[in-house]
Parts: sequence; structure tokens; C-alpha cells
Amino acid sequence: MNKPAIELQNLRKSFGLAEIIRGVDLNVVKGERHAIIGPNGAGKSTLFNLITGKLRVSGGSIKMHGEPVENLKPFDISRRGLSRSFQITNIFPKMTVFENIRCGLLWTMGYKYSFWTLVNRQPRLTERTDEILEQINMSSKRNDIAGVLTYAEQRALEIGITIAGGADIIMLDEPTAGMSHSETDYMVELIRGVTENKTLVMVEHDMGVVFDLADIISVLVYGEIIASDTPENVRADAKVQEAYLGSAADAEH
Amino acid sequence: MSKIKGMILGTIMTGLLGGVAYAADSVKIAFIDPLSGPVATTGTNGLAEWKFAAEKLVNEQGGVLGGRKFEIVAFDNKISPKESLIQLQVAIDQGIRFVAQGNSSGVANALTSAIKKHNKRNPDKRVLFLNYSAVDPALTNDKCNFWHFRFDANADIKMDALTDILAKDDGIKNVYIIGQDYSFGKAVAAAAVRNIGKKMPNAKVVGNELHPIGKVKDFTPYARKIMASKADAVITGNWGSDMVGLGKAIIQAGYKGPIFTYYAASNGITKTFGAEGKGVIRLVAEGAINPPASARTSDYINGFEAKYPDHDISQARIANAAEMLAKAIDKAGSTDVIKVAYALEGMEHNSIWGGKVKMRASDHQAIQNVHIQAHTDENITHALDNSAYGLVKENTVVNAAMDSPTTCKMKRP
Amino acid sequence: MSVVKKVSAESNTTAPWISASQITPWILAIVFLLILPLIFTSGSALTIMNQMAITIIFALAYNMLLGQGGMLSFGHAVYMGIGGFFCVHLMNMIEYDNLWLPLPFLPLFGGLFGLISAMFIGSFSTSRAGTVFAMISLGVGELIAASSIIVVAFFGGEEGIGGDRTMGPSTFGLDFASQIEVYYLTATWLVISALAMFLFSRTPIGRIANAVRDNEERAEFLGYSQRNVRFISFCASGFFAGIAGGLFAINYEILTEENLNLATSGSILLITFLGGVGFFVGPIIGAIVFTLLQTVLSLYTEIWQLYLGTLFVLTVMFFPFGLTGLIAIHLQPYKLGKISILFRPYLHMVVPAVVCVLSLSSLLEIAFHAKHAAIGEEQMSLFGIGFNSHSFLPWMIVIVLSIGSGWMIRRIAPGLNESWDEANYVEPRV
Amino acid sequence: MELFFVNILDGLVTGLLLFMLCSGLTLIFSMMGVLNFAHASFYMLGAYFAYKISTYTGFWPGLVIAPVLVGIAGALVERYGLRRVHQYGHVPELIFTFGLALLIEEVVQFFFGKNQMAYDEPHILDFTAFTIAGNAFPAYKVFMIFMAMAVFLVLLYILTRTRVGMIIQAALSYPNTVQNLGHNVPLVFMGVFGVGTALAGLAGVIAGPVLGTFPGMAAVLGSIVFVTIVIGGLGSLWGALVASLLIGWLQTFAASYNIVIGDVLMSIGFSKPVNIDDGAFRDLWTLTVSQIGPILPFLLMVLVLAIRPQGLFGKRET
Repeated sequence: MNKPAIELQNLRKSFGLAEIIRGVDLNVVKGERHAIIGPNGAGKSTLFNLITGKLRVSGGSIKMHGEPVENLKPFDISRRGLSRSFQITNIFPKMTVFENIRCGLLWTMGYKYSFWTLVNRQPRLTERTDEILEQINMSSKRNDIAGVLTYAEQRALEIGITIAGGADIIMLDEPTAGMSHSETDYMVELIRGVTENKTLVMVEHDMGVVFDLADIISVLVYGEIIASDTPENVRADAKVQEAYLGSAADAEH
Repeated sequence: MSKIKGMILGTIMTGLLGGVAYAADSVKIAFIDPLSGPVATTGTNGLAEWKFAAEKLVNEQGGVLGGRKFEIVAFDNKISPKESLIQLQVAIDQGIRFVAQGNSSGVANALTSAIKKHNKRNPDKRVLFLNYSAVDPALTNDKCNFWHFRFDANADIKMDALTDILAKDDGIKNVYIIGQDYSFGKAVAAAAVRNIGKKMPNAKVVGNELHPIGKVKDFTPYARKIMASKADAVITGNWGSDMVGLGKAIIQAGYKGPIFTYYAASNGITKTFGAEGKGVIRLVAEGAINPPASARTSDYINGFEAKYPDHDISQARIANAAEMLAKAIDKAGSTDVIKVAYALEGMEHNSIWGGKVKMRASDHQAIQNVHIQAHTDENITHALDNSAYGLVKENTVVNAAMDSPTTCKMKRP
Repeated sequence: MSVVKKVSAESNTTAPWISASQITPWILAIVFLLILPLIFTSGSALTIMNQMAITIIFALAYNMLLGQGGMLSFGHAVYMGIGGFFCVHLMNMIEYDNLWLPLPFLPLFGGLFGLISAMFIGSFSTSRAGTVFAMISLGVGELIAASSIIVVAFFGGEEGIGGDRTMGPSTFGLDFASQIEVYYLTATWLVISALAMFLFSRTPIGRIANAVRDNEERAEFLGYSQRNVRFISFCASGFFAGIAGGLFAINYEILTEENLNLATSGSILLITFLGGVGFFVGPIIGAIVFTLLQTVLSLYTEIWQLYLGTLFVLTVMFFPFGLTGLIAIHLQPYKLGKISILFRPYLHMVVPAVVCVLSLSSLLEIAFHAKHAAIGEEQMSLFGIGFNSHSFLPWMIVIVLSIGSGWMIRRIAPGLNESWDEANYVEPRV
Repeated sequence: MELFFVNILDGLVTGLLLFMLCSGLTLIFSMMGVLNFAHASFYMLGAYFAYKISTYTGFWPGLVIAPVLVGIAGALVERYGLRRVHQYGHVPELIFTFGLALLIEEVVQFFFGKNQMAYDEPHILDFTAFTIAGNAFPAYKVFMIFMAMAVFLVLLYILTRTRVGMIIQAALSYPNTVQNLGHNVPLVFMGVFGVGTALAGLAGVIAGPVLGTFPGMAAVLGSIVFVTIVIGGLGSLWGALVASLLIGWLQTFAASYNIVIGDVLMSIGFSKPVNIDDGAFRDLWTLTVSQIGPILPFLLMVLVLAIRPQGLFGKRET
């Protein structure tokens, strides 16, 4: 129980000669909402991709619940209870909303590669899918093709797919990017709701969202974590102010 | 789903089965050979020859059984065994009882075994198979059956004749054998090795190889090997573009000796070889057209060329097949295939190409004169491919391989 | 490929095990298959129907790859062929080695051998999707087609391996000598295989195969290994292709090199695409149309492949969802209750369109005849009308007809477009 | 030893010829993402056009006119066919070219018939350039080598020294970016497709007299062209060159030496079964390398793809 949900030690990643992640140490405690912020090009997405298995690490270690997971395949990491969303909407555009969510459920509900069960004859599966649709307020779009939804709806659907499997670690990559104010507010509430009692790691640019949601904020600059603390302390951190917040605040206006 | 299926099926099937109109009492012969696709050229040529033979040699002579005409019905088998079997079924449904096919021994093999089974299972709709060109020896040996008749000299017979001629030439010491890697190519190679070993004690086989059929782009490396082997003669069963490619490569590599072939003429091949092939390309076949055996022969060829300027008499045995079938039907007094088959067995026929053709009863293999012909532009009465070049008879083996053994155990009904 | 993919099977409540709407098409299809030979009794009709059934199974199996799994294969004939070759060998073992195996179960073994070969080749070919998969399938297809000529012991060389289906133990008193018995056997396997493939698409792995096709990365982050998903789809497809191969062995009693070669692999791709890859019934329609074109059209014209090629290119250009897609786009106006708007413009279009197609093909036929027919044989007949292909008048008529009908089509087209838009117009939701 | 040298030259001719086809295909693929299945059909068109022209004017005008005609045909296909299909995605595009290959073969047969065409080398080059140990090397093949070299150099110049070349190069490496650079992408596509098919046509003009001009000529080359660019690495011109030469030599040397597989098996420790006629593998023992020469490239491709999916020189995987 006292093992951190995610533990990075001296994590490194280079592309050719360019070292993008330069020795990151980070602990994400179970049950906390953890935001990673940093200026553009700091390596946030790379860090995400390393943790979730999309990229291979160049050095260092990643542990989930104390077990090393670096260089495992994405599906392997997913099976260990980590689920993620993407910066660019990443859904199954040709399927219905219902089916999108159901895809997120199949593995964890034990269907795996089954070819002897029919999906629409599984009451539990259908019920659970409908519950999640309810949770993300998309029951009315149940039978719509995902590709024709509005952007905000697709983002919500993406969150739905991400949490569907019941993973205890949820990683969201810029969940509110490109949204209007009202949409953002809605999304924050949605995230807050669906990640209750779970570990949340998110990358986010919108400082409002970050300070609203996060218990702990880590600041990534040029591939290194320069601060990792509560929102108040981070806000007060001189290094952060200098390296990031000042310029980011300027840029927002 | 089923509705659509029904509609389409209904419309087309009705068209298929109802739409074929034919003359009331003609004797129909199904011509099942490739008429489309990359190897269709020999198929369309064969069809023209069949049509002309039926017209000139049978129908204009008064037909069979006192006036019934031959009618050639073409079926495109796309050189596919599967399609051949489907088209065979369609032909049988149209009431056709005589099937002619020649291109590809693979198809012939599929047809002969299908016809054998069909005749056993449907005694009321028996069919006769007139094989006018497929020369795999197996068809009149292990795989022979009562319903199959071969009018061409098979690969073994042609090789037997060829080596009879070769054995007379003391200058030939080194023979190179090359062919396509499939049953026919292998049969040619085996027959060549066997016959050379038997008849030509002073000669040796300096090369014997197979190349993939229809896949070789450039034959130059093979030509280099032939040059390196110091061959005095090359023997090949290649046909189509494999023949042209191989022949041109060998000539261009500097080879001056003879290349003995089975199929290096017509369908554009003669024209393509042109001057280059003169003095090099030889062909072993039945039915030589230069010099023509008689005025009748010449008339026949001229008539054909006038009607089909793009085609040639490249498969002379088709004329024999048509005439012999007509004779057999008349002799049998009906088109009942068993009677016709018995009438064909042992039949002797004076060929329009000169000489006699005898349908050997023991294996249904036609025994006839086989000639060695040269590709040249001298002494040509009937040229090929609308060019100045053609084939001239150099040597003849009378009744080639008349007494050759056969493994056929003919079962007669 | 998404246009009208509606998943009607999903209903809000938990569905009863079988609903009438789901089972009706199947019952209809079975009844249809049962009465078909009563309408078309001739041997050739049965042969062609058998050929269709085999092609349908093969095309459905192929669509498990292309349509459902997004895998483009240029060598799928291999699995059907290998299944078929093993079946012929089994048939010969029945005949000569006293192997006890009733013929009706033979296709199952074809399926198993197809499955085994797919497992073997899939183990390395499915590790990637896209071009890499396509090219490996091409390479493997070529290799196996080439070895079919070289390895005579198993493939029989160019002449293939033949057998006799009637030598097995008699099943229900049938010896399968007659075409009609073979037809019912083939039809039974058609229903079983089509149903199994339909249900497969409704299983978790079937759904995830779709997911991997659409977005392989996302599927990986949901716990599924894209490679395993592709491998399983590939094996299942190989299994059903093998069943088709077994049925081929029973029908033709011979398997040859053509069952493995690239031309066969290519035509199954054409068939599936022609029918429409996005629909379960697509390959079925494609298989029927293609078989008719290949087997029946070729009886009437030597240039049938020209028509086939043209049809194919036009289909890809104008109806990329295939012939089924053409039907399916009418579902929307039908559901909106506006299909009747289309009747009149369609009626206006039918005559010029038919005239245009017929006159253009007549033009081709006349030109072909004039160019390639024998000297002196200037008479030809089209649609029962005899005329001289070298004379001026027929040329004039077909040219005028094609230009005229083409001009009519151009004139009518805008009106048709308008009606089409109107028929598809959805009232904005208030 | 002399034979070895002759084989090197023969392989060079085959390889360079293949390269002329592959260079166009690679250009098209890199720019447009289309694996053009009809590429060999344009090669066929080139040979047939040139043959037709040569019957009126002799060989040389055909050398220029035929590729231009093929290029125009290619550009028209792109403009009125491919561009339409482009919007549906890559698989329909590929299938479109697949159908096009079928159609072109039929159209050619419609007009030219089904016979082999007597398309010949020009008379002026119909002599033996030199002889190595009794092996004649025709002047026409020397001409082929020079033509292929010239094509390669011109391509290299255009790609590395001209503005158009820069755009194409950029497209090779960053296929998605060029769209955003403000170039008239449809025009570039049409041009590249036209030039690519014209190159195939030129290859047809040159190869027609040597490899034959007949209805199946596209099918013989068909898939080998893909195999070559896949082995070389999609989108790499140098890769196409290296793979073409590799395959040229591979096929030449495979055909040149009668290595029996059975001997190879025995040399690595297998023992030949006594009763060879009965075994299921009887054919394997008597097989020679020259028998399987033309399928070796496919084997090579499967191996390369299984180990290195991006090909020998490829940077990106598609």
C-alpha cells in the first residue's frame, strides 16, 4: 500500500544525439491527482509515452506499484492497470459511441481474445458500457458513429474509453486542449468525477485546470523535473516562476 | 441478400441456358482453350484452324451422316483447369458430345480425368475428348483412357524422331537440353537424355536444365552457360515468350549451331526471330507446309491465309483431327461416342499434309510422319506471321515411333 | 469506409437469444438455397452455383482480413489452395489406403490445414500491418505458388493432384456422384461457414479486430496486442479459406497450381472489393457477380476481361464502397421515407443509361469484330441483330446512340443530383 | 573467371533496367503513397507504342516519342482517375492501380492482338560490341547500360540540383509536410506520376526488343518491381538502385551456376535418402539454384521484411 503508484528513477530518453528526458525522478502516490506542467518542448509527451510503453527508454527505470515496467509493450502496461488518453483525439472513428466504450471494457472484463462468446449476448458487458456512457453523459449519443461527434464530445468519449477498463492509474494527455471555457469547466468536472479513488496523472497547459484539479504538480523543464510539490508551493517556487510560470502567464494573454 | 442473389441469378441463368441457339442437327464440337489472357494467342489461332478445317474439309465436302454439318463452339477456359471443367459442363449441357482442347497438358489432364469420371457417372451423356495439341506422354500412357484421342505426336515421339535425325550427324558431339520447369519440359528432357544415350554413343549431354516457366525476364545467363558448354546442338521444348527470349539470348551470345525446338514458329515468333533465326532455329513437328505435299494442301493453306491473315496453319494436326472425326462418325453411322471411338481406334487416314496418320488402338496415340523443319526465308511457299520467313522441311521420319511401347492399359466399355 | 455502417444488432435492453429480425435473412437464404436447384436443374447451372458458393466462402474469409481486420493480402489463395490440396490427398487416402472418412466432413479438414498453414505463416507476417503485411503476403504467395510446380510430390506439378470423391464410405446413402448431391453438400457448408463468420464478427475478438483496423495504437492501450489480434483474425480467415479449398476439392476433384497462384489471390481481392468490403454481404454479392462475368459473359464475348477491367476501375472510382455500398446508400432516403422522390429521376435515367452502356459495348464489339474477325466473315450479330461490321451504318448507329445517350445523361444528371440531395435531406433537429 | 566477368556485365544490364522501372515507382510511391500496381503496364505500353512507331519511322523516334506518350497517359490517369480515388484512402488507390493493370493489358490486346510483336533492335546497334572468351556482348546492351546510367544521372541532377527536385526530396522525407508548403500539390502529383510512368515507358522502349514485346510482358515484371523497391526501402532512390543491382546479379548468378540443393544439403551434414523416388522431399534433392532463380527475390524480400521492415535503405515504415 505504501508503494508509489508510479516511480521513475533517473529516467532518460534520447533521440539520436538529442537527449529529451534527462534523468527524471518522480513519485506518484496512489490516489493522488498529479499534474505535469512545463513549457512547450519540455518533454511532457515523451515522458508520457515512456511511462505508457509507447517509447523505449534509453536509461533509468519505471516502476508501477513497485514492479519494473520499462520497455514493456503498451498492452502489457495497460493490463497492469494503467490507462491513458491522447493529446490528439484517438478514438475508433468508424464505430458507434457504444462500441468505443465497449472496446475499452473487453479486456478487463475477461473477454480477451474470446471467439466463443457474442458481445451483444453479454448482459454484464452491455450494462457496464451503459453505466460508463451515463457517467460521461453520452447516453443520448449511444448509437452515433464516433467520427461525426463534435470535438468536445470526442474528447469526452476518449476519457470514457480511458476509464472504461477500470484502471487504477489514469493518465490524461492535455484533456482540455482546444476547448472553450464552458467545455473546459465541464471537462474538469467530468475528470474529477471519473477519477475518484484513482491515481490520476495528467499533462495540461491550462493553469486553471491544473490548479483546480491537481493535488501535486510537477514541473518539467528541458527534460528535468525542477519542482514537484503542492499547488501552493509550486506557485511560490522561485525557480518555477522564473523558468516557466512567468513566461506561460505572459503567453496566456 | 437472398433477394438480390435471386434476381441476378435468375436473370443471368435464364440467359445462359435459354440464350444459346444452335442449328438443329449440326454436330457440335466444343473448343475449350484460352481465348483471353496472356496466352490466348495459340488458343485463338487454334480456333481459327478448327473452324476452317470444319468448313473446308467436312462441311464443304457434304458434312457427315448425309449432310449434317460440323459446328465449332468456342469456350474460353482462360487456361485454367477449373474454368475448363466449368465450361466442359456448360458444353455438355448444350448437348455437345465432342470436346477439342490442346493448350496446356495441365488442362488436358484435368479434362481427361473429368471426362473419364463424367462418362462413368453419366452414361447417357458421354463425351469424347479430341486432344489436338497437349503432348505430355502420360496422357497416352499411365493416364490414358478410352475417351481420349491424341492427334499430335507426343513429346516422346517427337524426341524419338529428332534423335533419329541427330544420330545421323556425326558433327554433333555436345548436346545442351534446356526447358521450362513443368511436366512437359521435364518430359522433353527425360526423352532427350534417354534417346541420346541409346542412339548417339559419340555424343554427350553437356547440359540439362530447367528454368521456371514464364518467370525468366532475361535468358542471357542461360545463354552464357550454353556457350561455355561448347554445345553443338541445343534442344528445348519452350513455347511462347520463353521460346523467343531463350532463342534470342542464345543467338545474341554468339551461338551458331542448331537450336531444336518444339514450338518456335507462328504467333509472332517467326517474325520476331526473322533474319537472326535463319540457320539456327529448327522445329520438330508433324505436318510440314513447305514444300506443300500437294496442290490440295496449297489451296487449303492459301484459303486459310486469305480468311485469317493474322493466323497461320501452325497446328496442322487439327485438319487431321477434323477429317478423322468426320470419317469415324460416318463409319459409326451415328454420333454415339462409343461407336465413334471404336471407329477412330486403328483408323488410317491419308493426311492433307502428305503421308498417313494411324490412330493406334492400344493407347489412342496418332502415329504419323514427323519432320525436322528449318526457319528460313528460302524456298518458302507458305510463309508465317505475314513475314518473309517460314518453315521448310529438312528431314522426315516416316511413321515416327510406330512401335514405341506404351504403358496404357486401355479399358473399353 | 464508414458511410452507412449502422449497428442495428445493438439494442438498449439485453437482447433475447435470437430475435426474428436477425434470423429472418438466414432462414430466407436457406430456403432460397434449397429451392434454387429446383429452378436451375442443368448440370452447368449446378456447377456454376457450386463455384459461386465456394467463391462466396473464400471471399467472406478474405473479407475477415481486408474488411474487418484491415489487412491487405496478395497471397490469400495459398490457404484455400493448401486446404484443397490436403483434401485431395485425403480423398486419395480414402480411395487407396482405406482411410475411413465420410466425404461431407472433408471440408472441415481442409479448414484445419488452412488454419495450420495460416498459423505458420501468420506467425511472422502479422507482426506488422499495412504495406509490410501486404508485401510479405505477396512474397509468400509467390514462393508457395512457385514451389507448387517444383515440389511435385505434394502439389503434382503443373498438372496438379486429382482424386475421386465417390470412393468414400456412403453417407446417408449418398455417394456424391451426381452434381445435385454435391450442390447440397456445398450449400450446407456455405450456410455453416457464412453463419460462423458472421458470428465471429460479433465476438470480442471480432470487434477488437475492427478496433485494431481503425486504430491499432488505441487498441494496444486498451490491453490488446495488435499483433495477436491480427494473428487470430488471420488464422480464422485461413481456416475458412481452407474450408473453401476442401469444397473446391470435392467439386472439381482436382487441385492445380492455379489454386495457389497470384492471379487467384488477385481476383479474390477484386471480388471482395467489387462487392464492398465494408459490409458482410459485400463479398457475397461480389462473388456472384464475378463468377457470372467470368463464366457466363465469356461465353458471349471474347473481350469479357475488358468489360471486367472497366467495371472494376469504374467501381473503385465511383463506388468505392462496392456494389453493396451502392445499395446501402439508399437506406438513408428509405429511412427518411423519401425514397419515392428518387423514383422519377431514376426512371428518367434508366433508358439513357442502359442505351449508353449497350451502345458503348456494341461499339467495342463492332470494332473488335472489324479488326479481328476472319476475312469474309463480316457478318456479326449483337443482341440478336445481324449486320455487317464493316459497313458504315452500324458504326453510325452505335456512335450516334452513345453520343446521344451520353448527352442525355449529362442533361439529366443535375436533376438527379438535386433529387438525391433532397431525398437525403435530414430536417434539422429542433 | 571470364564467365564471371561476363555475368557481372549481364547482371548489370538486368539490374539497371530494373532500376529504370523502380526509380519511377519509388518517386510515385514517395510522393503520393501509392504503390502503383500498374507500373509494369506502363512499361508494356512503352514497348508497344515504340513498336508501333518503329514500324513507321524506325527505332530512334520511338525512343523519344513513346515515353512522352506514356507519360501523358500516366498524367491523364492521375488527373482523371487516381486523384478521384485519392480521397478514399490508400487501399482503394492501390486497388485502382490493380484494376488499371488488368485494363491496360486488355486494351493493348484489343488494339495489338495477342501475338508476340516483332519489335527489334535498331539495325545500327545490331552488332557485337566485344567478345569475352567467346561470349558475345551485343552493342545494344552497351547502349542499354548507357541509357540507364544517363537516366540515373539526370534524375540525380534534378533531385539534388533543381527546385522541383528539392520539393520532391522534401516529400520523400516528410510526406505530410509538403502539403503545407503552399506548393500546387495536385500539379506536382500529376507531374511526378507522369514522369514516373514515362520512365517506365522508356524502360519498355529499351527492353522491348531484348526481353520481348508480348501481352504477358507486364505480368512477368509485375511484382518483381515492388519486391525491388521494398527490399531497397520505400522512398529511397539509392535503395532502389542498390536493390535493383542486387536482384540483377542475384538472378544472373543464380541462373549461371548449377548448384544442386541436394549437394548443399549434404555438405551441411544431411544424408541423402537411399530411396529418393518415394520421399515427399524428393524434388528438393534434385533442385538446382537456377531452377529457383526468379523466385529468390521474393525469398529475399520476405527475409528482409521479417528482419528489417523498412527495407535496406528505407527511413520510414509504411
